[in-house]
Amino acid sequence: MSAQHRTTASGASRSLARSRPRYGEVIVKVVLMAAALVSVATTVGIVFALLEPTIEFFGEISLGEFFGSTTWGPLFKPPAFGVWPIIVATLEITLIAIVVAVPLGLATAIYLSEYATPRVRKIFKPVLEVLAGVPTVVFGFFALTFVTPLLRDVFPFLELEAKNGLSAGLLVGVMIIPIVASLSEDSMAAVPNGLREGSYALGASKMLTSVRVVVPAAFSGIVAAIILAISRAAGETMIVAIAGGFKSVFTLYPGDEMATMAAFIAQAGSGDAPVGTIAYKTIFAVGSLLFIMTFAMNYVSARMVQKYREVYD
Amino acid sequence: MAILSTPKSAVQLASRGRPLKEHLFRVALLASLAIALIFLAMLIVYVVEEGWPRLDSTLWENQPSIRRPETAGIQSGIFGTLWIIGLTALMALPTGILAAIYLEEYADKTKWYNRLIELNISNLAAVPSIVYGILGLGIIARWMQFGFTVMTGAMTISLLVLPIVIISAREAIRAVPPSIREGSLALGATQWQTIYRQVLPASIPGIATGSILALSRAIGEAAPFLMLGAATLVRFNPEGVWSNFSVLPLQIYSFITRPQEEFAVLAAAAIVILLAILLLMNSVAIWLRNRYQKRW
Amino acid sequence: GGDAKPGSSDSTSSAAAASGETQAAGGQLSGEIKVDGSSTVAPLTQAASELFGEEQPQVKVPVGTSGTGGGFEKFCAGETDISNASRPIKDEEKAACEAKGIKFTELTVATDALTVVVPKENDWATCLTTDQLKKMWEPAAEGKVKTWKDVDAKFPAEELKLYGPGTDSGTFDYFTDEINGEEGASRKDYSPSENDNDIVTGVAGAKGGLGYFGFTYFEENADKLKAVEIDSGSGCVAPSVEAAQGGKYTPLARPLFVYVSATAAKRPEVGAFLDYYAGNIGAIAKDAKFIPLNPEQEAKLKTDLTSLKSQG
Amino acid sequence: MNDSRNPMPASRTADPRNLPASGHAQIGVSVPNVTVRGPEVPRTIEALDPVFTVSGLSVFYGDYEAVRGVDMTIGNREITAMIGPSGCGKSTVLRCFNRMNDLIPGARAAGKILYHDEDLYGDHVDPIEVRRRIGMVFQKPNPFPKSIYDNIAYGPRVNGMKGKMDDIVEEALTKAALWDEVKDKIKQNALSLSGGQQQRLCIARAIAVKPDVILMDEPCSALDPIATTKIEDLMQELSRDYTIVIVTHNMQQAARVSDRTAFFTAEVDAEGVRHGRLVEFDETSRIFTNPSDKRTEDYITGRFG
Amino acid sequence: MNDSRNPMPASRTADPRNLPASGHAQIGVSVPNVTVRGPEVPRTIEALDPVFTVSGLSVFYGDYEAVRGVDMTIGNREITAMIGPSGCGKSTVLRCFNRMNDLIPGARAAGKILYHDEDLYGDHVDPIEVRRRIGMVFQKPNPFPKSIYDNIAYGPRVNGMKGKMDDIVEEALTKAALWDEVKDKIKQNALSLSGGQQQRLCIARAIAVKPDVILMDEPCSALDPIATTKIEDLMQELSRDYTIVIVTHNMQQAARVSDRTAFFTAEVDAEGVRHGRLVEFDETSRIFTNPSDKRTEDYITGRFG
Ligand SMILES: Nc1ncnc2c1ncn2[C@@H]1O[C@H](COP(=O)(O)OP(=O)(O)OP(=O)(O)O)[C@@H](O)[C@H]1O
Ligand SMILES: Nc1ncnc2c1ncn2[C@@H]1O[C@H](COP(=O)(O)OP(=O)(O)OP(=O)(O)O)[C@@H](O)[C@H]1O
Ligand SMILES: [Mg+2]
Ligand SMILES: [Mg+2]
Ligand SMILES: O=P([O-])([O-])[O-]
Repeated sequence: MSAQHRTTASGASRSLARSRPRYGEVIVKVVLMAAALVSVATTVGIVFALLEPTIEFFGEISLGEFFGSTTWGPLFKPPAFGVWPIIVATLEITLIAIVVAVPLGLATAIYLSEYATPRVRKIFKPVLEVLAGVPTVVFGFFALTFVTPLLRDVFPFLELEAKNGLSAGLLVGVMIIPIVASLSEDSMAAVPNGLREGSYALGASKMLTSVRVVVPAAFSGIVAAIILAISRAAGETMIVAIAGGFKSVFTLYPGDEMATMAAFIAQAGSGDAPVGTIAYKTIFAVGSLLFIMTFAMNYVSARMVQKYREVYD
Repeated sequence: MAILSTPKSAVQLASRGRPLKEHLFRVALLASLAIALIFLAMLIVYVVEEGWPRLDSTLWENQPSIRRPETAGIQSGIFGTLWIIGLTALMALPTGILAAIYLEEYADKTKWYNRLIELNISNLAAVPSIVYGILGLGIIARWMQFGFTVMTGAMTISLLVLPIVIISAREAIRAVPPSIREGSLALGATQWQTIYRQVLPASIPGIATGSILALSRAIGEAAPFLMLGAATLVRFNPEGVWSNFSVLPLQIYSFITRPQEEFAVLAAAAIVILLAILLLMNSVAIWLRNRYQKRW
Repeated sequence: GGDAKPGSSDSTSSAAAASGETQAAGGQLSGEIKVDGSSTVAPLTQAASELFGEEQPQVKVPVGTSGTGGGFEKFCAGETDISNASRPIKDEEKAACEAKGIKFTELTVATDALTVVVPKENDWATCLTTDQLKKMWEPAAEGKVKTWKDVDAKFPAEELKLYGPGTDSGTFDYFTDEINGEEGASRKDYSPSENDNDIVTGVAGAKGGLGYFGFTYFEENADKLKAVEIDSGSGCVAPSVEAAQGGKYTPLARPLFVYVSATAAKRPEVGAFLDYYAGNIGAIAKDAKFIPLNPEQEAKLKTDLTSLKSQG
Repeated sequence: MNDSRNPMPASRTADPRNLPASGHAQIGVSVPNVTVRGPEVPRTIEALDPVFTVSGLSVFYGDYEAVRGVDMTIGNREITAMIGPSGCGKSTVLRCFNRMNDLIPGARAAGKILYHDEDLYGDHVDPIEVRRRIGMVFQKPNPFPKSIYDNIAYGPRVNGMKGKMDDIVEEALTKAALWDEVKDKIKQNALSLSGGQQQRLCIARAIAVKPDVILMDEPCSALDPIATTKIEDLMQELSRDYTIVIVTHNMQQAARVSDRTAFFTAEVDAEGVRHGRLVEFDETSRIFTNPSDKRTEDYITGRFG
Repeated sequence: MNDSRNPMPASRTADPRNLPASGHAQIGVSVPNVTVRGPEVPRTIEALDPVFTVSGLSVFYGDYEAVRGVDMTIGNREITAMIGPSGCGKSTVLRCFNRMNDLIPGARAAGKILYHDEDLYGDHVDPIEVRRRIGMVFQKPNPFPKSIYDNIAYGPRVNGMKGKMDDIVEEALTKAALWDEVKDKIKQNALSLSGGQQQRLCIARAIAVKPDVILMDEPCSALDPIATTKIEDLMQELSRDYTIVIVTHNMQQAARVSDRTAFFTAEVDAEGVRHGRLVEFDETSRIFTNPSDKRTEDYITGRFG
């Protein structure tokens, strides 16, 4: 066998050209690429679904009216199209959520990445995953039937309404803790050990190493985590629909009932807005706004990550 | 500066009273983790306590009822959810895994269209689920005229979880060391042979774990169904993909909006079932991960 | 129905149509009857379907609760067979149905008394005039009428907290039409909810609270709330079954409807369901805790149904 | 060429330790003789029966020219060693020989590599076919997470062979001097083998597809001395049938096993960019006894790297 | 001790190339003299003024005894080199000197290390304080992703210093022979420096906390020859003020820079488990000219590793 093999391999060798055609490889690549393009098609679909009614909407309602007034009530008569109340409510609830989730999530991430032993980590990470998997209707139910009554009992002076931005925001915050924690932890875990060792070798304690070396080095990943959490919070629907309410009045007080953009879409979209009416188009206009906001945040996040990512190798 | 100029001999290596601050920091970190966990525990205790009176077999044997909330069940919701999850698994998982293979193994990152696909996926992962509801309503239900059926729901949810499936499958594929690929390619294997015979088998546990977690997200979704206007009072189980249906989260939402106290109890009991399904799925995922976690 | 989607003519319903014919009782029917629309009326239709299901377990009746308007939208797109409504169909909705070639019949199935509620501790508002209600609810009140004193100088300066159904509800349409003079015209700074339970908790939890919803919900929560008598010019009338049936509770007594597609009504299972609905309307209303039709209304329901079924 | 480099090597020759004045004794270190493998009958490059003829090879990663202008010839059934400090492009050049660099996005080779008489980078050439002919063994043993048997059978299988291949497995393992150690546990997972065994398994795996050439990139650097000796012995054995190119950071290893040695180093160009260059390519005995370039001498005597 | 090892080294001596018969010439490789740094006035171990006195040190990772029974003494303001093949425990021992191993879960040291006269592993000892006194420089330069200034200022800051520390920064950078190169871009990110500059920055960072000892784990192995020379020069300079312990895989480097050399290797015990052992510890000149152990000789002459 060896002899035969040698004759083919040495000296005048066989051609290195393809010995048999490989159409399969091409087909596979095409199929795989097609699968990847489904996600592009999804975006196109979303844009397509949003675009036409949105354009029609702005044909009837000027941008000036949309962004220039603070009365919202497209389903009332006379309708009002000043979008600020629901934008402000969205921002308020998102802010409350972030105030809850960023410290807790970041601290959790630092604990898991820097302090916990592998065994502890192995126990707690799945628990965080469970928290991440709790359906938002459940959080909504809990907010409405447990948290709000509790807060009303404990802090009567807050004058919380039966539905209010505070409870909804708190629960949205709890919902996004796992996002902040787990993505931040990933990026902290990616910080090269050499940096930690460098810090310890200078006599830094664990706390200082975590706070002054690991967190800054993982900064871009942490920012990305927070931005993703913000867009989740801003788009969250069920919690705010159940516990935040639908009252679309401009308010800065989180104890009031307030409707976010997502809540408005859910309310109007699940009810009567006959196709073609301005009310129906409003759903899509608000949907576009929400989509553009998440898109913009994601873009900013991608840029930040690109800009601040440290390349260690 | 004084502390920095200690003599070099006759040293003293005892600590300088740092531990208290260190300790407090550690406690604060643990407390943060604990808050999230206590919260989860409180939530579970609360819904179990609330739903306790209804946690019996009538819950899954009976259909929802307006007339008799005290014996109403959630069977149609359980089956609807199972249908949606099953179809979503059939549609989203293969698509997501194939897309992940493309992005990890084939896509040349220097090409603009591949970067676009990547950016697009990370963007889709952040798009609110209610917007997917708009997509489902506008494109699938109305434009494609699939109506308000299991198929429409499953397709909408598939698109919603697709980015999550892709992202987690990519991670699993990336965890296969490049040396395995190089070893295969250096033997004259084609790229697809390398993927099919080496990369995929090695990454299947990771992909499965990620997929289960993605599906467990799908189970809890209610907002897109709200947009799709799925019927809430459905007293039969779906019989096919063109059947009308309801899902557990939506039923829970509708129970919450009923005036009678019995419905609140029913909602809590249904939540317990939903959480139980999710816990089960999470456990399987964790078991898979621990069992097959490879260390090269 | 104007079948648009590939799945709607599913095998079960067409098989039933072929075999079924007119056996109302006796023979087993199957198929799916799609219902959507008013959340107020939904419990009634749902109760009907649950009771009907005891006779015809193979017939499926999914009942959606998209609100009256949302229901008509689907109904006129041919997506549903029956639409629940807590107000009559509007002209533009009719036009939409016509455009799709959908013929329908309106059936009045129950009566409701829109009930204005205040918390038990409210000891000043026992009876309100329709003008006082308008003063609270009209668009012009927004941001101006903030306390009860702003409504009437005799009332205390308690903060007025308003709760009501959302804009996609037929109840809202009816109330705004009757009280404020134009459908949909309402102040916006109240707490809207499709969930009547929210209105109950909201009103019960605020001393200056006021809200309105269907009579049924009031009866369910009579221990927490007080119903306000309404004076539309001929004295104070409390909401009650008798007052509503007898036409004394004006202007807030209202009929509740189901709209049936003519094409769908020809399907045996739909026909059987409607027969059952009309034939047992008293029992169904009682079961669902609705105000039953009075005898004349009940008779009209039956004639309407007969003429629907005899249509070409 | 020397201009672009820091003058260090020159100044070192003048004053071996360029240190602040503190008493350092010059102590002669006697290094015992090192066995150098010479070709049985020394052949001139021209008489080599070349397997690879490299001319003007430059390799780019994106815009970065990692290796510049390499000319060398790999003789049939010889062992050619490539040595040089870290980052000088040894691996990069090696991976051109079986077009493994194709797999790195942005990597690109300019110049010419003839394999026998065929242009390795010619249009009609199928890199997969190339890799089947020209096997490779890596620095870190990389057995597949499968049984020993399946590891060996993998190559033939992906090349279209079907069915049982017990003979091929036994032959390859025997050639790789591993058969006796594993014949009783051939179905066991390859990851359970020791590092040295894993590396021999990888060599067996490469042999099983009956290649013409075997490329090895620091195949012993992750191994202990005993395993290293085994692999070195194996290389000698294999060089009867195969052409072998080996990258190593261990000069003694190059001296021990190779017929011919290529010494690479990194040069800094006018813009401060480092490029790998081939400094000297000659018979191993010459390189280690009488290098013609100062840098080669500095390197093999441990002055840097 | 020799029994537990594979007999390879012995057989090698008998027959240097244990190969199938094929003509290999023994070619003497003349290695030019290597400068070996000897202590100005050679001191006996007893007269060392020891900074560390190690006795019976064994280090465990979990159940695995990575290093077994090491005794050695590190003299004040001397440079001590630790050499040996990969995996023999050099880094492990080095990291015991400033208790960096405490940070590895499951790592545990048995035996005794006296630092001056204090037990380094004593109960009252605060490892953070230890690390402040005993600085460390790593194989891969690991500057923090901050400005050059902040990198240097980090150590003093975490040790409680407040305010500006321009003087400290300048002094440390000057001592590390980096000041001239970076003084104009002191606020620039440290990651923008070249590898050699980064390593000197890491040394400057270690100096800035005014340590007593500097431990270096293969500080030059990621660097090019020019940067290596600079670091070696710097070490010589620093050894006037500091005690330095360096791990290196480059024997010539050990020979060039150190006063005393410890040679480690891995031994396989009866159960087949490898343990790092200290084979020989002596003045560098002795180790390189007249080693007393056969394995040391084999190693420094390139027979393995
Ligand atoms: N994939 C890559 N992309 C970009 N640059 C690369 C890549 N691989 C190697 N390089 C660069 O090319 C140069 C040569 O690298 P190469 O790995 O060939 O060196 P080497 O001589 O094998 O070094 P070593 O002894 O460390 O293995 C180095 O500067 C390296 O940084
Ligand atoms: N964190 C760890 N956990 C378990 N084992 C370890 C760990 N670090 C090192 N070892 C093992 O301890 C032994 C000694 O390792 P060490 O890193 O000290 O060797 P070394 O001489 O520094 O080698 P090199 O020259 O490769 O750096 C090796 O067998 C290694 O696998
Ligand atoms: Mg290399
Ligand atoms: Mg080491
Ligand atoms: O659900 P509604 O009856 O209020 O339309």
